[in-house]
Amino acid sequence: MSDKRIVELERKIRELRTFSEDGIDLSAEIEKLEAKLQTLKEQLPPVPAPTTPDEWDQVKLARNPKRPYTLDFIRLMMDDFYELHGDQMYADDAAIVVGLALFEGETVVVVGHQKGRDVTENIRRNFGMAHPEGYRKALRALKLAERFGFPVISLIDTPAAYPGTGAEERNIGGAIAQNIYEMFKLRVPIVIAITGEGGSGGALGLGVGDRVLMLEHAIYSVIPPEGCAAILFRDASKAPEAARAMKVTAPTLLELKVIDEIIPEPGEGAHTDHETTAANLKEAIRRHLKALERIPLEKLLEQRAKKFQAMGVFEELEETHARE
Amino acid sequence: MSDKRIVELERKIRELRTFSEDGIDLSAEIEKLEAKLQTLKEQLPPVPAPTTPDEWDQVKLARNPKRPYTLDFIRLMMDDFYELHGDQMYADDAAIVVGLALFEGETVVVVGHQKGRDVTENIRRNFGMAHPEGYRKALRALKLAERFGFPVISLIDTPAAYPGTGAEERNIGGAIAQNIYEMFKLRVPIVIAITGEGGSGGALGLGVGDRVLMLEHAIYSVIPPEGCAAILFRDASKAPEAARAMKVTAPTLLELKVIDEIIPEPGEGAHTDHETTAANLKEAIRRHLKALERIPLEKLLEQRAKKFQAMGVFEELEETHARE
Amino acid sequence: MAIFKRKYFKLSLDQPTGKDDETLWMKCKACGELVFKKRVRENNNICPKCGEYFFLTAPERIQMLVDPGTFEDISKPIGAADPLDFADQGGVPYLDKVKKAQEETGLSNEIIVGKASLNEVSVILAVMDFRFIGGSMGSVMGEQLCHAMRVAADERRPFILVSSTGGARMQEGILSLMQMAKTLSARQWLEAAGVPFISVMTYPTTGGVQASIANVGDITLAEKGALIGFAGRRVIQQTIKQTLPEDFQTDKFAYEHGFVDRVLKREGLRQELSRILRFFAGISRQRREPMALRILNSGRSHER
Amino acid sequence: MAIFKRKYFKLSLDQPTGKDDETLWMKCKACGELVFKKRVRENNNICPKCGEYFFLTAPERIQMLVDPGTFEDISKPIGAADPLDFADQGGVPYLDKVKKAQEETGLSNEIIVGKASLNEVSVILAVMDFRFIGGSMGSVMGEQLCHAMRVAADERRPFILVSSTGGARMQEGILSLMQMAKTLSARQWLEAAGVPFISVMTYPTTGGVQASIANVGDITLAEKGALIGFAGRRVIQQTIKQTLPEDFQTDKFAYEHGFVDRVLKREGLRQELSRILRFFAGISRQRREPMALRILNSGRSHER
Ligand SMILES: [Zn+2]
Ligand SMILES: [Zn+2]
Repeated sequence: MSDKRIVELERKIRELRTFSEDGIDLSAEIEKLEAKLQTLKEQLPPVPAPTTPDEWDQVKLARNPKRPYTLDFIRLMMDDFYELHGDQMYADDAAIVVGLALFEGETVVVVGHQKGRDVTENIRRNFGMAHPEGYRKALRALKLAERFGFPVISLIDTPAAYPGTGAEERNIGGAIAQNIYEMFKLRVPIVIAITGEGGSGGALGLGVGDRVLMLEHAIYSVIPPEGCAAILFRDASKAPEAARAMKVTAPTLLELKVIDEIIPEPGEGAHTDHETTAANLKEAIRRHLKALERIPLEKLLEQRAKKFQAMGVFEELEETHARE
Repeated sequence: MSDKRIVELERKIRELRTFSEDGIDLSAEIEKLEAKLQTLKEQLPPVPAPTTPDEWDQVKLARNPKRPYTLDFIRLMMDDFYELHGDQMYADDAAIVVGLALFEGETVVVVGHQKGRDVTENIRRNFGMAHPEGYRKALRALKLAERFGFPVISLIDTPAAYPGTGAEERNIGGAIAQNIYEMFKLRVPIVIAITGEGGSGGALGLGVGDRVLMLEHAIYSVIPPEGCAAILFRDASKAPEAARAMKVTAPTLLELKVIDEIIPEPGEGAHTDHETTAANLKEAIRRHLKALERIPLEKLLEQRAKKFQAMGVFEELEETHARE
Repeated sequence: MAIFKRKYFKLSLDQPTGKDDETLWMKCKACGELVFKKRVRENNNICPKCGEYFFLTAPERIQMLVDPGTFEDISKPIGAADPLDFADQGGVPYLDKVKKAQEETGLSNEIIVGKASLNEVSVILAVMDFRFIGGSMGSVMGEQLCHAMRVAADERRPFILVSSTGGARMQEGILSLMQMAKTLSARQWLEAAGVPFISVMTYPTTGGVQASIANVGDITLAEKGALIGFAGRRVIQQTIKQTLPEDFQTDKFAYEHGFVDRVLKREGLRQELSRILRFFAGISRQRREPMALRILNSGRSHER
Repeated sequence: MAIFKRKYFKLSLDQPTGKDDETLWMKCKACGELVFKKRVRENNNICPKCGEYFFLTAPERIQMLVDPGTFEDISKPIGAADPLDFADQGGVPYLDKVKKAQEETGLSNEIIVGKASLNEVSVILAVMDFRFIGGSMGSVMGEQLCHAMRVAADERRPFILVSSTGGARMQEGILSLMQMAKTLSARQWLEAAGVPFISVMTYPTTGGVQASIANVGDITLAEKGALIGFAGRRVIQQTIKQTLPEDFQTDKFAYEHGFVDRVLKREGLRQELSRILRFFAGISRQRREPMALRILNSGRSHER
């Protein structure tokens, strides 16, 4: 944690310097802090061992093509899965799969992104990047769950919603917004699990629920690291730096209360042992569903809203009426 | 009504003859009936004056391009109309208009088909033949009405839903079915008025409500007369005969309880006096809305379902267990 | 004049239906081979040589789907009326047409509704027969469908509809159009009771039925070879003045455009329905009340 | 160390905002003509010569929309934090960037929320300022929007959102993504209270805001010249490796594809909003309870 104190101190010094530029003399204060900073730096072990793994290594792990995908998890966690197709309006989007499943003897509705494992399948699945009709198909499945009181399990693994002309023409933003909104109103328990890449609005479009779980080496980010690098660092190849800056891994997300639990992965990662990974996830989903089913529906919806209402970090400030 | 008795008698005679062919001798019975038929025919006035106008003349009147269209009715009946556009998914279909309106000082939602008055406008409005996105736009407006408790006024004037490839590709049948179903569940009063052509499923897609009114010279049919002629008479030019056979005009529909009230048209028809026509319709809608608003919501929905449950004519038969 | 009173015959699967045809062999119109009729019937009316699907009558369809001996016709004893005094081009009155269809099919009307077991799950089944005036929906079909949905809702049994229809029955004019609304108003009962509705579309499912009850299932299946659409090919071709693509309104078309959950082979249909029903087996002991029921139950006290 | 405690300034439309610029004339970048600045300002920041829309700051937008003297800033006194210790390429820390934006705009944050009268109708208004780090949505904007919707629901005043944003604030990482969900969870309050939500999309309304709160209005309007879309042009071009059509993601595009109810000229916006609000004037005396309220009120007693 020394690192953090150093960063903090450095920021304060910078801030004081700005004040100085405004004509206020704070040099004594600054000097004091700089001395403190020096001491802190000297106290640090020469090569500090990172407590959390490197963010970019995690990104690579989360994208490992041998990782279990949604249909793998379904096969390993569910007793039967009956896939449903189509949004009943335009098309069937294979980048999202939805269906009825038997989970521990109970019927659930599963929705999730689906990547392909080879070129042919990836073309069909569009690398797990959904079009609006994928989200609309998912909404149809969510409404089916609601009609019959089936709990929902949502498995998230997408680089992003597809950035293409057709997606824009059919209002991909609107489809995602609609799903997020409807998931807040859905009158059945919802458990989310980020299993691989949780990319941007494309992930969140299936991502509102009563519990949000995350696999140990999964990532979840507001924009893919390459996108962040291209915009903020003006260089898409700086994705590793962007990933580190955005902090896309499970420990940070747990600390920020964006997720509720980290699901451990076996050995080197989920790709080395699909069975154990799925068993770990299954155990957690089972446990959470059991807890959720005891909560009265109105309270459940209230808690779901409150959970997301609490997300965000800002400072409470002192209010003044005049500008200086 | 003598006509009807003759037809009935003729049918019975035909039926008896069939029995005779089956080996049963009913010739005495048949003879008696034939005598009766003869008497009936002689009693008839030589040229019976038709009590209802010719069906085909009505079709022509209903299609008169000078008739008031939905936007004319809105202009003449409402104090303000704010048109809303688009299904938020695919397109804005100008063959259906929807919006908020002030009706007698109260906010209502209006949906309706819109024909064009000249070639340019008809191309834009597709002659009032809607695509799926038109019905989906209407559904959006209906849901808006429900959210705010606004009553709905639906004005029907379409030859049919558009029979084209795009419409089929985007599930026009599904869009119509969805609307009909949702209109049964919509928790606000709905008044329907068939103002011109009520053509097939394209009309019914906006046609479920608590009251169904019909202008005097409007028509309402399961298929456009030309379509019926092409299929049943194998000749589209036999549309007049088909119209007469299907009975598409207001008096028959009132008798069959498909509509609740006929709104009189001035002079030669609505096309000769838009103002009076709209005033007549307005008065009726106002009266019905007033009555509907006094009905508790659950009862309203129950009555709406029962109204349509009662539609249909069939004979109660005696049940036997063995075939003869 | 009791002699004019028509009688209503319920379907029994033990009795032969329709005109009996004594030949033992038939020629497949697809592969041209001579095939043994009994073999064809045992094979779900599929050509044993080339796999061509032959037409299924409603009784054959039911026999194919239900556990032997479990089917009970629950239809209402009603028959078509002719409220419009309708006669077609040849001057043939509507009711004569109905009578002819009854004679040719051995059925009382164009839809059979009944209770049955499907792999030991108790269901309500409604099956249309295309031979009966194109399986078109008039007042009788509308009433039978509503009756079937009422029973399904009351007894909390899954509702399965197998469509085979050209659409609305024009001979009943506007009343046939109204059956679209009537059947959809009844569909609410299923939703309110939390009863699943599986819609199976076969060749053909078009017109007013495709634009109403067949299109609002919780799950929608298409049988291989199905024709699914609202407007007729000919009408569309006349409107757009272009030839239509080969796969237009086919099962593949419906699937690719997202209208149906799956396209199924006929021989797999029974197993597939049985598999789907397993997911709804717990409906009656479900902890959470279905949505619609909750809405229907509420409201009353919330009027102002 | 109270000296580090940042202060929160609420917006007052009577005070000048931002750096004052003393020149009286400006050159229009569209027609190249020299135009008198005061004339431009009086003309809704539209070039009096050619009609080009110049950029509107949030205070300018508010001034343009509300009745003079009626605006009251109701924002919460909160400021951006830097939970991720985020620094961009140049090593500039996030909070420095925020501070710079505050200095340049004279605003405390990227969104202003307040009460005001609009043609004598009392409303809650939320207006984004694109100058403030691209009007991007981070934790502060999310919280201010939820607060505004809470007040709108509690006081049953219509809620008007004017978006001008590039999307999520990447510097807050995942928390900025979560603001999409957070604001949508608050949107329920409006629905439950039967309070109308009018969303106005201006240049630009993209990314995470377009895929959340801006896209769920009861009525959605686009200002002429708006840019509306989820993914950025550049990203799409790189993905599909084709040049995009000229009108891609324009106001016209959004209208033709059915996303927005209308495209409005800036000068007509105030009148149009006022006209829309008339339809909702009776909300509080409506005989029928809004749907959502009824659902929220029910349920409780219907658990098993
Ligand atoms: Zn063959
Ligand atoms: Zn200019």
